[in-house]
Amino acid sequence: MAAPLCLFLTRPRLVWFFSIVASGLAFLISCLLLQQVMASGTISYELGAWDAPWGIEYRIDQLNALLLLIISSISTVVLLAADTSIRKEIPEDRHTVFYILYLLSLAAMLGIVATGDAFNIFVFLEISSLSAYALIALGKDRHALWASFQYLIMGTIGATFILIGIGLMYQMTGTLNIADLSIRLPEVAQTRTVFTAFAFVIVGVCLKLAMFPLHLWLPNAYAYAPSIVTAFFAATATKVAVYLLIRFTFSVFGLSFSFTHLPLQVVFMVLGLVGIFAASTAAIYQSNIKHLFAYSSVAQIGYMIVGFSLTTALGLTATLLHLFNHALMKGALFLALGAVMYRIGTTQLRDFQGLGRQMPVTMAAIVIGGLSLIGVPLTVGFVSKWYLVLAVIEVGWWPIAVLILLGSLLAVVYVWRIVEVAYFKPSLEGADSIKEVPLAFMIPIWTLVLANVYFGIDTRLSVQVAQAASQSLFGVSP
Amino acid sequence: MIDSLMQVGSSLFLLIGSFLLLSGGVGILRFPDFYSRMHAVGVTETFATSMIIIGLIMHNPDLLVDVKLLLILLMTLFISPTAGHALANAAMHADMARPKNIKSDDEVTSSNS
Amino acid sequence: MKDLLAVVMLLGIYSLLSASLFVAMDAVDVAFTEAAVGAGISTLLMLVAITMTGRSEYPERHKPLLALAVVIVTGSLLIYGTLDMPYFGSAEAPIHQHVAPRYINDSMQEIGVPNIVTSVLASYRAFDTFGEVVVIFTAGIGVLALLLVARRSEEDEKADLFNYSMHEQHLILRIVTKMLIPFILLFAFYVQFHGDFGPGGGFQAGVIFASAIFLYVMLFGMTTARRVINQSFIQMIAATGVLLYGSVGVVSLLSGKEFFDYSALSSDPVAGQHLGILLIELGVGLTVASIMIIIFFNFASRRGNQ
Amino acid sequence: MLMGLYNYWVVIVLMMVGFYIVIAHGNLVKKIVGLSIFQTSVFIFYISMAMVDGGTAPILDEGIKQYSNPLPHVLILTAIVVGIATTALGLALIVRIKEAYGSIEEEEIQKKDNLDC
Amino acid sequence: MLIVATITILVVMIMAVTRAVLGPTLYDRVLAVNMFGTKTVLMISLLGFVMGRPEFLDIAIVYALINFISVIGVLRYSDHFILKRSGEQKK
Repeated sequence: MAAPLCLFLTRPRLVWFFSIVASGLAFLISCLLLQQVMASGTISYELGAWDAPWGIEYRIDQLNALLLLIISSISTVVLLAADTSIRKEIPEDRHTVFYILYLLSLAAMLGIVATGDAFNIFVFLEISSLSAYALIALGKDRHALWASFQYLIMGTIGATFILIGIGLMYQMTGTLNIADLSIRLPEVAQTRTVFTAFAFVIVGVCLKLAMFPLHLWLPNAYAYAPSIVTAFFAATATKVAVYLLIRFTFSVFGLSFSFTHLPLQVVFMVLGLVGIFAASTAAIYQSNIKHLFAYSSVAQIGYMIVGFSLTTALGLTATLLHLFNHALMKGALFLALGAVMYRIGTTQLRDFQGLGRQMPVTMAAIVIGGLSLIGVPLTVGFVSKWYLVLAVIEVGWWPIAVLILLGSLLAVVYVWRIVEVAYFKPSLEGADSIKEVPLAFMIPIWTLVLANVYFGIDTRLSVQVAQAASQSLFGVSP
Repeated sequence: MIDSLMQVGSSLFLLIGSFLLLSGGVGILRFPDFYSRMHAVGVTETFATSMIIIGLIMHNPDLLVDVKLLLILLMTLFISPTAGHALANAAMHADMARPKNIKSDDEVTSSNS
Repeated sequence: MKDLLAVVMLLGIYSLLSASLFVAMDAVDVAFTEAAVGAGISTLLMLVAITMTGRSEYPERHKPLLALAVVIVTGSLLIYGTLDMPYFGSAEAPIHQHVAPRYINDSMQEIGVPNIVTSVLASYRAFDTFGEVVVIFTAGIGVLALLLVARRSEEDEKADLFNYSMHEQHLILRIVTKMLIPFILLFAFYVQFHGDFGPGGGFQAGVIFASAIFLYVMLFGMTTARRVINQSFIQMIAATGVLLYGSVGVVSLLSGKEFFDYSALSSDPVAGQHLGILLIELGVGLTVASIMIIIFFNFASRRGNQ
Repeated sequence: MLMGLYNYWVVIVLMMVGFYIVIAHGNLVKKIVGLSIFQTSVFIFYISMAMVDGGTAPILDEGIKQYSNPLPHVLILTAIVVGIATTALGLALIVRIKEAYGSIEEEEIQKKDNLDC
Repeated sequence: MLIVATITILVVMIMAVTRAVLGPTLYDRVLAVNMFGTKTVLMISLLGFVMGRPEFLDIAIVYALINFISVIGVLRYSDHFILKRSGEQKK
């Protein structure tokens, strides 16, 4: 399904149109898939008609379907704005290349999520990272190059770690298929080799995930990439990594192995919390808004990790919800930043002075996105944080619930900084010429913002899917 | 009869080849400067390779394999002298560009930076 | 060692050595690829890159202790992990028991290709290989995105002059190379189509083909090479290769079978497999050769323009 | 036991050498070199898993019973391609970095980077 | 006999690597690498015979080719350094 998408040739303007069609198609397919999976359970599709452990299969359950939906929808919406933004930020002769890379990376992410084969995951992971490096390096100034190089080094180390882990697993079980692995691993679960394999896979995934101590590449990479790329990656790339983390710990290794043999629960909990606080604090001190939101992404990943480390169905539901919601918020925020970039050419905080008056609609979008980050009721951020706190309380860890709320207070601080500058400072001189952004920007931004609000009020769909997914995960590995 | 003769011949060729190789190896390790090292390798390499490959051909009755071995032999005969020539040529030009002897890499890097 | 050029050469030796190791451990196909890629292509690319960046290096290292600690921890974790592994070469290890026997025992009837690596690569795990082609395609496009330069004819002329003087020096080299290149190209085709029976296949053939072109570029200069091979044409070929691979899958999809089910290509399933593998290997070969050429051209012309 | 696992340990030492180069060296080209050593060692690791005593290369022929495992070979073929792709892209980035910063030493670049901000 | 030859080649390879590490000039290294390459070609051919499946000589051919190409590559791109440096000296 994802595969035929990346087949296309070269022609500048047409490519944009084509990309939207391809991405939209993927979106439609994933909607249908989600519906089907919700109705009838796991779908498996064997590529090349070879049975699963011998051939490669696509295996889609509720979790995958949810992720597919997130990725393809965000990508479609972001692409709508791409044409306008790209013309400002990337030289003319690179446009075609940009879209090719974008589509490759989209196809690779869908591939990672859909495939049911451990080695196939590695291959797709590499496609998506390679295109990510190139896309980030397309950014305007020379920082983009350096950021991209750092990402390349970290990313490749991560991928190689995953490769080692997969190799060790294969060594002990003789199979690469995920479903098959989960059946065969418990037999050898006591061996030290499997323990090592687990450690390597987790560390590798966490490098990709930018979990707290390994997050150093992320802020720069996000801050200097072209705005469209940032919007796309912030909303999807880390989500894919979270998916891998969930997939490996729950489906492949099994719950009992992952959490009883190791102090993983505590480790993840502590790292998640420290991540929330450190990154939020760092965000407060940033002068570039892209940096600010990038650090806030690291913090949000911390929330997901906390939910994940609870190892209860409710905790996982909260994580998945946050996954979905965070994709919406960050997509909207970075896209809005892209719009600002389009008009004033920078995202430094001091240049935001008085922008609330010049670009009221865009700034309103940023404010709503920010409120959502904080977790104000009626936005999606509230829903996921609510579930997270519920999950924590269910386990009975009161202090942690308090800490999570404190983390939200930090978010209030950094969002307030933007609001203060944009609305309560006088405009810069010569700022009168700044106008609102074109409609091509407005529509995608507000689609995402409205989605933010909609899913904040009407939580049935997202909660239902997330619950089904987490229950199926716990059902698979009792 | 022929068979055992071939075996003996093959062993002989292999032995000669090995000896030549070894002498070339000692040459590259022990000779004092670049050109004499080059000489040691250049002379022994082509000859030793031919010897060993001829030995292998005699060792093996399969035709396809023999043809491939011959190909390898032919290529070595072409490539080794050419590479050697190119190398010596480049070294000489470098020598002429700088009137002293060829500098060691450490000096090169220090003068470069 | 402070000289990067020496470092790169030693890396070349390292990869030759590891390729010999692969032969010793029976992985002929892998050895083939590693020799062509590790020792050939990547060494060359690094060389070109170094000529652009300078070959000296600062000797200082930062945070060596921290790095050492990380490395030792990782290493000892790995060694700890090996303690429960099956012994080296033991036939009872799980990996030889579960999935692999099917490939070894049945692939002859199911696919009809003696080289098991080829049949696994191109049929059982065709999707992985598709991913591989896409990876290399991505890398090509990425390099294009990073290094694409508009051509300047004046610079080209200067380069021409430079090349001309090079040629005068290297008369013997040029003649031998001219004799070798057709042979290399022929050999690439042999590898391409012999991949079913012996080591080799599309990827290796593509690399060998590309390396013949590299040789030409190095000795006869970019400009001459551009006259023979035009960049947008090569890009078309690269895309065609990927498309060919994909369309094999789509054809089987359209005829009601699963993606990459080659038995759809012919009435006889085994013949279909054969045809499918042939087409796919061709696609791989085309893509790899052209992408390698693209990458190298972009590096080389970037260098010319500096 | 020691004899049964020695090859893995050698490979691990190689891997760690590569890994150390990646982390500890400031020169970007050298980082890429380290990365490629790291990856090549992982390849050796996989291939040594596939080895069977008394087996031969997995190309079917009459009269041969024992083959080594073909699957890791396939995986490593793919991984080699991934490796060269990463190397090529990394080098391209280095070339651009050199043009933009005038240096390929990590510390200098970091210094210039901080100056700009 | 095959084994003896293989072992000899291994010894010579070690010598070549030593030279490549020691240097001291660039050309010594290229020479050592080139020699190492041809020895690898021989070794692969020999190994094929030792293991009893000599059909895999294709690999040896590839090695020979690659070896040649990389030597040319090193020389071609080291020329670049030399020319640049002599140009600087003239200034």
